[in-house]
This record gives sequence, C-alpha cells and structure tokens, in this order.
Amino acid sequence: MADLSVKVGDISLQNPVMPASGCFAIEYQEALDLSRLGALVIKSVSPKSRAGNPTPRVAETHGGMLNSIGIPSKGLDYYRREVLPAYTAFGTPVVVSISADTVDEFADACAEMSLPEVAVIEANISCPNLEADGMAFAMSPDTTYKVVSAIRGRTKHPFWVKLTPNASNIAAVAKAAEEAGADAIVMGNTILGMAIDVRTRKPKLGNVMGGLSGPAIKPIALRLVHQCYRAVRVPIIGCGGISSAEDAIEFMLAGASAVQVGTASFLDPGIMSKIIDGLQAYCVEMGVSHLRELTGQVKLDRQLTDRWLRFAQQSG
Amino acid sequence: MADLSVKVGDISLQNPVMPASGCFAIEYQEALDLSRLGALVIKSVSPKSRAGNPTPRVAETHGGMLNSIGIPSKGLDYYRREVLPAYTAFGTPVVVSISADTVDEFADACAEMSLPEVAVIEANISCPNLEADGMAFAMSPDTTYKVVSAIRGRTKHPFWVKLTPNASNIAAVAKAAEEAGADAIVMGNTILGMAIDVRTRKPKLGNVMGGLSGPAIKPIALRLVHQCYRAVRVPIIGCGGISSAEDAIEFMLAGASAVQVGTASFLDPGIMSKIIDGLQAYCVEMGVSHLRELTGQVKLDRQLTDRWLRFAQQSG
Amino acid sequence: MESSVCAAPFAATVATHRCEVAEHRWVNSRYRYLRLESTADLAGTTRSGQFYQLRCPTTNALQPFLLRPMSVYGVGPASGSIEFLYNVTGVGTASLATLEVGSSMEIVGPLGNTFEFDPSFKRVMVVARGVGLATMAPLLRDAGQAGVAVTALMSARSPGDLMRDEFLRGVEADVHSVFDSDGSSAVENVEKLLRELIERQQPDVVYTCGSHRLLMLLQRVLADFPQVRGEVAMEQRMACGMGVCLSCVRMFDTPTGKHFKRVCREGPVFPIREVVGEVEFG
Amino acid sequence: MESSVCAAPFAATVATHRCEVAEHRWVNSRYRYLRLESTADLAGTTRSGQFYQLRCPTTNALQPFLLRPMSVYGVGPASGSIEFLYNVTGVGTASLATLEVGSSMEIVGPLGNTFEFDPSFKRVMVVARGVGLATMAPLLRDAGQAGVAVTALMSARSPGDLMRDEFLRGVEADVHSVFDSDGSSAVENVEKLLRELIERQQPDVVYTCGSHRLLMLLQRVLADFPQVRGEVAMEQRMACGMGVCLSCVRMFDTPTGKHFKRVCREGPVFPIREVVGEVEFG
Ligand SMILES: Cc1cc2nc3c(=O)[nH]c(=O)nc-3n(C[C@H](O)[C@H](O)[C@H](O)COP(=O)(O)OP(=O)(O)OC[C@H]3O[C@@H](n4cnc5c(N)ncnc54)[C@H](O)[C@@H]3O)c2cc1C
Ligand SMILES: Cc1cc2nc3c(=O)[nH]c(=O)nc-3n(C[C@H](O)[C@H](O)[C@H](O)COP(=O)(O)OP(=O)(O)OC[C@H]3O[C@@H](n4cnc5c(N)ncnc54)[C@H](O)[C@@H]3O)c2cc1C
Ligand SMILES: Cc1cc2nc3c(=O)[nH]c(=O)nc-3n(C[C@H](O)[C@H](O)[C@H](O)COP(=O)(O)O)c2cc1C
Ligand SMILES: Cc1cc2nc3c(=O)[nH]c(=O)nc-3n(C[C@H](O)[C@H](O)[C@H](O)COP(=O)(O)O)c2cc1C
Ligand code: FES
Ligand code: FES
Repeated sequence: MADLSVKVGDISLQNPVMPASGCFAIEYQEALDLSRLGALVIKSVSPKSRAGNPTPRVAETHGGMLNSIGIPSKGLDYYRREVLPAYTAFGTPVVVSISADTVDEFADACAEMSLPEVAVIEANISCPNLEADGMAFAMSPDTTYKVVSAIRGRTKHPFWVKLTPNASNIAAVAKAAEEAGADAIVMGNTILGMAIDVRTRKPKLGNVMGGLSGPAIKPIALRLVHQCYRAVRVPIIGCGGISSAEDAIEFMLAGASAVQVGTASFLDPGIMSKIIDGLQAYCVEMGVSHLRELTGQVKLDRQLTDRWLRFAQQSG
Repeated sequence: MADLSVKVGDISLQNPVMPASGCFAIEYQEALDLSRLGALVIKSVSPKSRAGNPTPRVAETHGGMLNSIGIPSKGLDYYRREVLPAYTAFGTPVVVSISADTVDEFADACAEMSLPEVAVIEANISCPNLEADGMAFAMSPDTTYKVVSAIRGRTKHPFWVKLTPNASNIAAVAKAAEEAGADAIVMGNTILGMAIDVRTRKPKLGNVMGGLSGPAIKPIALRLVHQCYRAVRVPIIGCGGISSAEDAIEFMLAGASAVQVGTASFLDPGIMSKIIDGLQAYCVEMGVSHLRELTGQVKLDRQLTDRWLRFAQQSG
Repeated sequence: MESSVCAAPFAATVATHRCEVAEHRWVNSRYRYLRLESTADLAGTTRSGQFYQLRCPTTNALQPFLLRPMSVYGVGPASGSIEFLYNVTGVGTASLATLEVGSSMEIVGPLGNTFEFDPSFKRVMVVARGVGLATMAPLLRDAGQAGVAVTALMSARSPGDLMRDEFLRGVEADVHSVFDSDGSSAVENVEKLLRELIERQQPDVVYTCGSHRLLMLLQRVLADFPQVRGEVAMEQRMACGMGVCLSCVRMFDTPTGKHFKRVCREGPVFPIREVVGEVEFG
Repeated sequence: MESSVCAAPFAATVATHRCEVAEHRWVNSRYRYLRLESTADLAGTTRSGQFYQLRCPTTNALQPFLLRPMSVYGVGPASGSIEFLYNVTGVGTASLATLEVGSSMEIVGPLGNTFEFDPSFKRVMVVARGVGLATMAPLLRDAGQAGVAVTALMSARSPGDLMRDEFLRGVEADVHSVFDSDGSSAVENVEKLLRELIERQQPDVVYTCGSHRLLMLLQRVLADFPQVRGEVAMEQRMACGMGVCLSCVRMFDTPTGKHFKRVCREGPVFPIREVVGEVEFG
C-alpha cells in the first residue's frame, strides 16, 4: 500500500482527490463514500441572493460541456444554517467556496464563513458567468492582488484562491495571489465558450456564453498548473478535465499537490472513489511509496532545446 | 443551388471554406480539388531560417491534438522561389501567412511578400510556440496595434491578422487590429497546452508545451469569434475545431464571414470538399439562398436576461 | 467493540450498473424498445416514475458526452431486468439505437422521485402523449396489480404512432385515443373529453407526461375538480441527474411560494397544480 | 470545345476508403492480423513499403483522435483487399483490436514512398524484427514473383514471437533466426552473421524495418560493402501522413548535406546510409 496522503500548505489530506466546486453536493453520498475523499468542496455561495442564470444551463460539446449555472444563492445565513451542516459529518475537511461581486463583499463573506467546522475557504475569483463577457477578478494580477489581500486581512483560515484559465498571463496572476497571502492556488475554473444550434440559430445556453469543462480542456488546465508551479511556491490544486487516476497523476507531475474532479462526476457519480483506487494501483505498479513525492516531477530535459538546435543546425 | 460565395473585405471567395495555415500544403492536391476551395492558405513562413521544434512535435488529446511544430523556414527567397509557385496555378486566391520575431521583421516580410500572385497577406501574430511561455504580439492590444500598423504601412495588399485565443481581452485586441488597419481578423490560432506521459513522466511534446487544436477547442474559438464580431466591423474568419458544415455554419452565425479548417484535414484530407458540399445541402434544407447572409445571424434574445430576472424574482 | 457507525460499510444506493443488451428493436418508425440485464437488483430498487441516466455508446460518427436521462419503462420479472422506450431524436439516442444485442452499456440510477400511487385508489387516469407513455407504463402495472381501475387518454399524431399495446402491456383500461391526423386531439375536444371522464369516473388522481399542451390543459381542468390530485413527470436538460449541478431547475408554485426545483431530484414528478407555465428561456 | 485542362475532372489519388472488416484475428499474443475489403482498387494502387492511416474505432473506453499509420502487410488477390499486421500497444491499436468482422472502418491512403525493388536483382536480403516484418512482407512477395532469391534474417524475443510463416507467406527464403531468449540476437552475433551472409551471398540490397539497433548495425556493416544498397522503413509520430503538417521529420545525411525529411512523404523508406543516428529528442 502506497501512502496517498498529501499536504496542501498546513492541511493534511488523506489523499489528493476532492470534488470541484459546483460539481458536488451532499446528494453524492448516495453514490460515494464521502469519508474516503481528500476534502469536500461545496458549490460556491455568494452573500447576495441570486437565482442563477436562465435555462438551458448546460450544453454538451465535443469532449466536454458548457455550463452557465451561475451561482444561485440564498445568502450566507441560509447557507450556514441549511447547507453547510450536512457536509461536516464525514470527518473529511470541508472547503467552503465563496463568490462575490466586490472586494469588500468577498472579504466580508470569507470572514463570516471562517467557522470552526470549515477547514478551508476557497475564493472563486474566477467564475466567468457573472461578469460581463467573462471578466473576473482573476483576469488580472492587479485585481487578484486586491481581492486576495483583502480576504487575507480578514481570515486566519487556510485560504485557497481559484484562478481562471481565461487570464492570459497566469504566472503573474498566480504570483499576485501568492504575494497577497493566499495559502494555495486552485488552477482552474472553466474556460469561456459558446455553442449555437444551427437549426434554430439560437445559442445552446440561455445565457449565450458559459464555461467549458471536461476532458477537452485538460491540456490547457495542465499547462496552466505547470506555469503556476514554475511561478509560485505555494501549493497548487489542479483542476480541469480530470477523469481518471492517470489524469490526476499527470496534474501532480505538472506541479499539483492535490486535484479537483468536476465534470467527470456527472458521467459517473462514483468516479472519485475509482480515481483514488487507481492512484493506489498506479503507485504499486510504478513503485511509488509516497504519492505526494510526484508533485512537480515531470522530467524536463533543460538541455533538450539546446541539443536540438545544435543538432538542427547541421541541416542545410 | 444556393450561392455560397462570400466577401472578406474587398475579396470575393467562391465559398467560405479555406484551410488553416500549417494544416495545408500542396500535397493535398492528391486528395482534394484545390480549385474548389475558397482560398489556399499556406503554412507560415518566417524571414529567418529556422529548423522548427524538437520532435515529437504532435500528441493527441481528448478531442484534439497538441502541436509544437514551430515555423520551420528557409527564408523568404526560398519560399518565393520553391514554395509559392505550386499554389498559384489553381485560380484560387492564395493567402501567404507570415510569422516574424520583431515588428520591423514583420513589416519587411509582409512588404516583400506582397506579390501580384499573392491575393492576401495573413500575419500570424499569435503563434504560441515561438515566444517564451506562449507570449506573442497578439497577447495585448498594444503590441497588436504596433505590429499591425507597421505592416499596414508597408503593404497595400489585403491583409488579415491572425489572433490568439490565449489573449484574455480579445475584444480590445481585435479593436487594436482594426484601428491599425487590418482588413480582416482570423480568429484564431491554437491554445497553449501540455501533456505528460504518466509512465515515462516526460512531456509528450519535445517542446514541452504546444498548441491545442481540434473539436475540443471549438466552443472557445466560437466564443472568441462572437466577441470579435461584437467589437469590430472588419470581417472575421473563424478558425478552431471546425470539422463539418454544421461547424462552419455555427461560426458564420456567430459572426464569421469565412472559415478556416485545420486539424480536421489530418483526419480526412478530403474534408474541405465535404464541408463545401454540406454547406450547399444545409442551405437547400434550410431555404438559405445566399450563404453569406448567415454571418452574425445567431438569434440573440436581448430581453431574455431581463425576462428571466423578472421571472426568477418571483421565487422565494 | 467497534462503533457501529464507523463500521457500517458504505453502500451506494445510486450506482453505475454495467448491463447487457438483451433485447433492442423498433416499436414503430421513431421509437425503440430496449431491455437490459444487469446483476444488480434493479427491479427491487426502482419505482414508478424514476429514471436512469444512460451512457450512450460512443462511435466514430456519434460521440455524446453527457449521459441521457430516460424514464424506466419497466422492470422485471428478473431482478436485473430493466426496460426503456425511447424516441430517436439527436446524437445520444441515435448512438443508442446502434447498440447490438449482446453488447454492454452502463446506466446510472435509480434517480428521481416517484409517482404517488396508493393501492387503495379506486381509479387512476393517465393522460399520455408520445414518449410520455414510457414514463407512465410502470404506473399502469402498479394499478393493474392493485386492482385499481385505469382510464387512459392517449394522444398521438396518428393511429400508427399510438403504441397502445406498448402502453397498456396487458393491463385493462378504459382507453380513449385522440389524433392529430383526424383533428380529435384539438384542445377543445380533449378538454371536453377530459371533463366528461373526470366528472363521470371521479378518478383519485390524474397522471400525465409527454406534452406541455396537455399539461397546461390539465392544470386548467383540474382547477374545477379540487378533489382530484394531479401529477406530471417533467423534463429538463440535465448534467448530473442527481441534484448536484443545478442545471435542471424549473419554477414551481408551491404552498410556500414560488421556488426553483431540480427536475432530477425534487422531480421528475411534480403536482400538476404547482407547475408554472413558464415562458421558454433560451 | 472545352479546354481539356478545365474539363479534366479531379481524381484523388489519396482518399478515405470505407472498408469492411473481412478477417481479424490474433497471430500470437501481441500481434493481430486484419484484412479489409473495399470497393476501391487498393491492390492496384498500393506498392511495397507504402502505408495507410487507419481511423481506429471510437468506443466509450478508447477514443483515439489522430489516425494511426500502418504499413501495408499485403494486398489482393481481390482488388479491394488489403491486409495489416499490427502490435497492440496503446489506445489506437487497442481500439482497433475490438473491431468485429463485418463492421466497417475507414483508411486513408496509399501514403508514402516505396522500397526500390528491381526485378533484375539476383538476391535481396531482409533484416526484420517485430512488426517490421509487416512492412517488408510485400517485398518478399515481389521478390518471389520476380524469381529473386531472398535471404531473411529474423530477430525476435523468443521463437514464439517470430512469425516466420506470417513473414514468408510461402515465399522461399534462406532464413536465419536469432532470439533474445537464447542470446543469439546479441549485436556481436548478428553482426558476424550479417557480414558472413553478405560476403557470401552478395545481395543487391538489404532492406530492414522494426529495430533501431539493427538499423544502426546495418549502417555500420554496409559501410564495408559499398556495392550493396540498403533501405530502411522508418517510423515517426504523425498527424497528417501526407507531408502537410511537418510533425514527422527526421534528419538524413544526403549527398547534398544534412536535411530534415518527412517520414510520411520522402519516406517511410530511406537509404540506410543516410539515416542520422540521432539522439532521441523528447
Ligand atoms: C427525467 C427524464 C425522463 C425521460 N424519459 C424519456 C423516455 O423514457 N424516453 C425518451 O425517448 N425520452 C425521454 N426523455 C427525453 C430524453 O432524455 C431526450 O430525448 C434525450 O436526452 C435526447 O438526447 P439526444 O442526444 O438524442 O438529443 P440531442 O438533442 O442531441 O441532445 C442534446 C442534449 O440535450 C439534452 N436533451 C435533449 N432533449 C431533451 C429532453 N427532452 N429532456 C432532457 N434533456 C434533453 C440531451 O440529454 C443532451 O444533453 C426523458 C427526459 C428526462 C429529463
Ligand atoms: C509508416 C509507419 C508504418 C507503421 N506500420 C506499422 C505496422 O505495420 N504494424 C504496427 O503494429 N505498427 C506500425 N507502425 C507503428 C504504429 O503506427 C504505432 O504502433 C501506432 O500508431 C500506435 O498507436 P497506439 O494508439 O496503439 O499507441 P499510443 O502510444 O497510444 O499512440 C499515441 C500516439 O503516438 C503515435 N505512435 C505511437 N507509437 C508510434 C510509432 N511507433 N510510430 C509512429 N507513431 C506512433 C500514435 O500514432 C498516436 O498518435 C507504423 C508506424 C509508421 C510511422
Ligand atoms: C455545472 C458546473 C458548475 C460549476 N460551479 C462552480 C462554482 O460554483 N464555483 C466554482 O468555483 N467553480 C464552479 N465550476 C467549475 C468547476 O469547479 C471546475 O473548475 C471546472 O468545471 C473544471 O473542472 P472539470 O473539467 O473537472 O469539470 C462549475 C463547473 C460546472 C461544470
Ligand atoms: C500542425 C499544425 C501546424 C500549424 N501551423 C501553423 C502556422 O504555421 N501558422 C499559423 O498561423 N497557424 C498554424 N497552426 C494553427 C492552425 O492554423 C489553426 O489556427 C488551429 O489549428 C486551430 O484550428 P483547427 O482546430 O481547425 O486546427 C497550426 C496548427 C497545427 C495543428
Ligand atoms: S441534473 Fe444536475 S441538478 Fe438536476
Ligand atoms: S505526418 Fe504530417 S508531414 Fe508527415
């Protein structure tokens, strides 16, 4: 038996597999032993009440799906009273994901949710559905720094910040998050996309645009994780298209300390259990005794480009 | 028979279907009647000689592929003498794609290639493989404006600029390109990605990172086309994951005047012919007499969000 | 002694079941019948009105990504036997239609709530159109077994589309059929028929599925028969099918006010009276 | 009269061919034999050394994206008949292995150049290991038909892996086998054998495929036999298979200097002497 436990900053997890926010809820206890997971990440909540976006809210694409759920919310009181308690009974660390419209709202909400029964605050500063054309805090280092430091000033809880693949310079954004005091980076959210029904000519989502997730985006998410890994020292939690143990390993090799599984659960609500089993099998097969030692262990051959160039130079 | 002809600025094309640069070469004349295509877009050439990137240069992903070919080039003289002539014999407009390292090099190269036998210059200001971590001119409105206006100053040829999906604020980049005088926007190139072999732990590409293309990225490319369409008045050529007539229609509805087909040709070298046939079939089925009238005709219900909000407000 | 809470091994009530295709054929030109066999006790755990999510096969031409929700058309007699009846409309159902007998496929479930049926009912009325009959067929069986009388109002494009035998499956019922082809399915006509039947037969409950128009009509008619309950099985685009993703919401007008509910979880069966005849969005 | 240039209808020489799986079975525990039938004249248009790109089937578990290059193992006797012999290694070949007789699949080709074979040769020598024999089998047939003598040096892990009959297919040859299992495939041993055979038999040409080690060895050995030509069929990751994408390049040391060449287009067959024993990249 390999040791699957990992550390994300000061938090120890029995294994690196946790759900991605919005792709998990207590109902999965019917399909999954929630006490087996590394952590339980709940759907984002916003302090403001919202209904969410118009239906249809999902559409499938090649190897993935678009969603424009939005963040339906009944506010923090309701959440604390009616939502949170169900998740705290499994002995598994609970991660509360917060979404908000302004820096102050974010900071207030994170402070308010820094409860003893909550292990981690995850700030979803990247949801592409709520701002015009997908703009979000995490689109620029600036706004990332502002919102993260404001939150940091208000909570002593472990605090992760979830970035968006839509940002063009992820290393700078990740560095801003690190400097502003985030304990870890979740990389990342969905990528803004769109689909049109060519018979009706209508957008397939009521909201016109939505977030792309699933295996289709895996190579992009993996690249972002690796770029973050090269840019910062805080741990990274990989997310985007993970649907097998091999995918999880790939993210760890690229630099992730843990992973989040989103869309894959919709195709098999028991997938996270299978991924954990698969990690164990991989470690046994490959002779890995401590899974956490794989983080960042992609074999990069730093001389390769030089060697190639010298080699190629011979050609006429 | 529907009229499939389209206009891209001042250029008329017999139909909107053309290859994407780097996914087409004269060898396809063995599989495809090149005189049927809307235009012939040749692999990018750079003024500097280059060998291209180390092998392996391609890796498949879910619903797509990564490539890190780079732009192997023997310079413009060689290109003009040995490459170009083969393409100019089909009566189909020839598009020369240029890649370069600096603004001046770009402007010089575009000027030099503004030859009578060349119908259009396409400036590939977005290739993610050549600059560190995928940075390219098209990543920011600034550098886009600079390079496009420099090129515009040096050529009277129709001149298209190819943008990158890696840019975070595409509307601003597109506007910069328009203001700087581009005649059309090609949206877009590949998205930077990465893949790791979990057995060998090595990156699947010699170059570590590469560009993701194919159906997996279609929803992202489509969204970008629509964002460009809302931002600028110059025509847009859609590109990214198109592999069927329906896909081409989807891009036109989102705002494209023409489309480029890349990766799909690798899976079926005759696909562009089939797409053209499929466009005709779609027009007949849907009663469309002039294909070009579909550009931008996605049915957006501007009141939908308001209606939804009013509707949703009733809920407690 | 170990604490019994900790020691209780986890047992999933919703699971992915690998099944073998035991029977698969066209019922008419648009609908197909599919029977699967699994080693799990699907018959014992699945109730009338529930649905499964089907992992449709992936082929070179058809690559559905999400699972497809399908009502259970029947279960048993073998405990691992489950039946579906489906309309071939898009990518997923087209790929489903390619499944050969003997091949395997996965289904996730059982999902959703159930029709409320009470064996002490005297008479139930079912109002079905199209594939809605697949959803309600198990109810007819429940009624037949409990000796509850059944009135069936069936609506179809034409007599060839009716699937009367597929619906009744041997259960005796007072069947009334209306068709688009002869105009008998026109709203005024159906309304008259419904009112007559309800007035005369006084069913305990009216169930419906498969037509928004019939649903809206029933809501109006039932307003005049407060003693008759009404239930409808609804549809909505789904991703997770388990109440997790919030994609499948619709608004309902409940005794505590208007609320969004998840069709996959609080539904698919809802009181007819609570349906909000929402304008379509998107 | 129309201009004949304009009127000439376009005829593809490379095309996607829809084929039916006519035969498909294991040859041993790792290799499978596949015979396809199409309506096109594949036998008439395909030459020794060429390859096709196969669209491997898409299943729920295996979803290869790119086509897979495969050498033609044989064509005919029917004009639409084509054969492949493949090693089940990864996603694509695993999905290929699931294809049932009677199902259909698409292949794109013929692609690439051919071995240079001259019926006036006296003797050819083939040095094969693993799946390399699939690529060279058509050559043996050419030689057999032309009455050219054949020497075959076959290398394999063990006698069970040799596939001697699959390679020769009835063509008479002077066969020499070496194995890893008994150490006879060691480089020194094979080098000795090669030198002896070439010295004694003076083949016009040596062909090889399937082993980089054997290729490098042959390059060294042939340096001492300038009158003997040498050809090798190479492999490289491919996307387009037609010379378009530039993914499949390798460097070759030609009379005009070192150049990158496309394995799919200038190859897959190259002069053994021109191969650059490049370090592996990536
Ligand atoms: C609870 C429930 C029970 C159902 N029971 C049956 C049944 O017994 N028999 C039957 O024929 N059909 C049933 N349907 C409808 C069935 O799910 C759709 O016909 C099917 O999903 C269409 O898939 P497609 O790929 O063929 O169509 P496409 O149009 O290609 O599907 C595209 C996407 O839209 C979704 N979608 C399309 N139509 C519907 C719909 N009406 N409802 C929900 N999602 C839809 C698909 O699931 C998919 O995600 C049921 C739907 C629900 C929600
Ligand atoms: C011209 C040519 C002829 C070939 N002929 C044969 C043959 O007759 N029989 C046979 O068994 N094999 C042959 N091969 C090798 C065969 O193409 C690979 O074994 C096959 O592509 C592996 O695919 P996979 O999905 O099973 O493996 P995976 O490792 O899952 O493939 C992943 C990717 O790598 C590529 N790849 C993997 N191995 C190779 C390889 N050795 N060469 C090129 N690309 C590779 C695949 O095409 C795919 O794109 C030939 C290769 C070439 C280039
Ligand atoms: C239906 C759905 C709802 C989501 N809701 C949220 C959310 O509320 N908060 C959040 O941070 N991310 C949300 N996400 C993004 C996921 O957490 C995840 O980052 C993304 O889906 C990529 O991972 P995947 O490819 O594994 O799904 C949602 C994704 C989906 C598909
Ligand atoms: C192998 C390969 C090589 C490419 N080379 C170039 C290039 O030289 N210049 C360029 O502008 N784009 C290049 N591209 C990008 C394509 O032109 C196209 O923008 C991209 O692949 C997205 O379209 P697709 O999904 O249809 O392939 C290349 C893409 C591939 C896959
Ligand atoms: S389908 Fe996910 S909540 Fe209903
Ligand atoms: S595979 Fe594309 S050039 Fe060889």
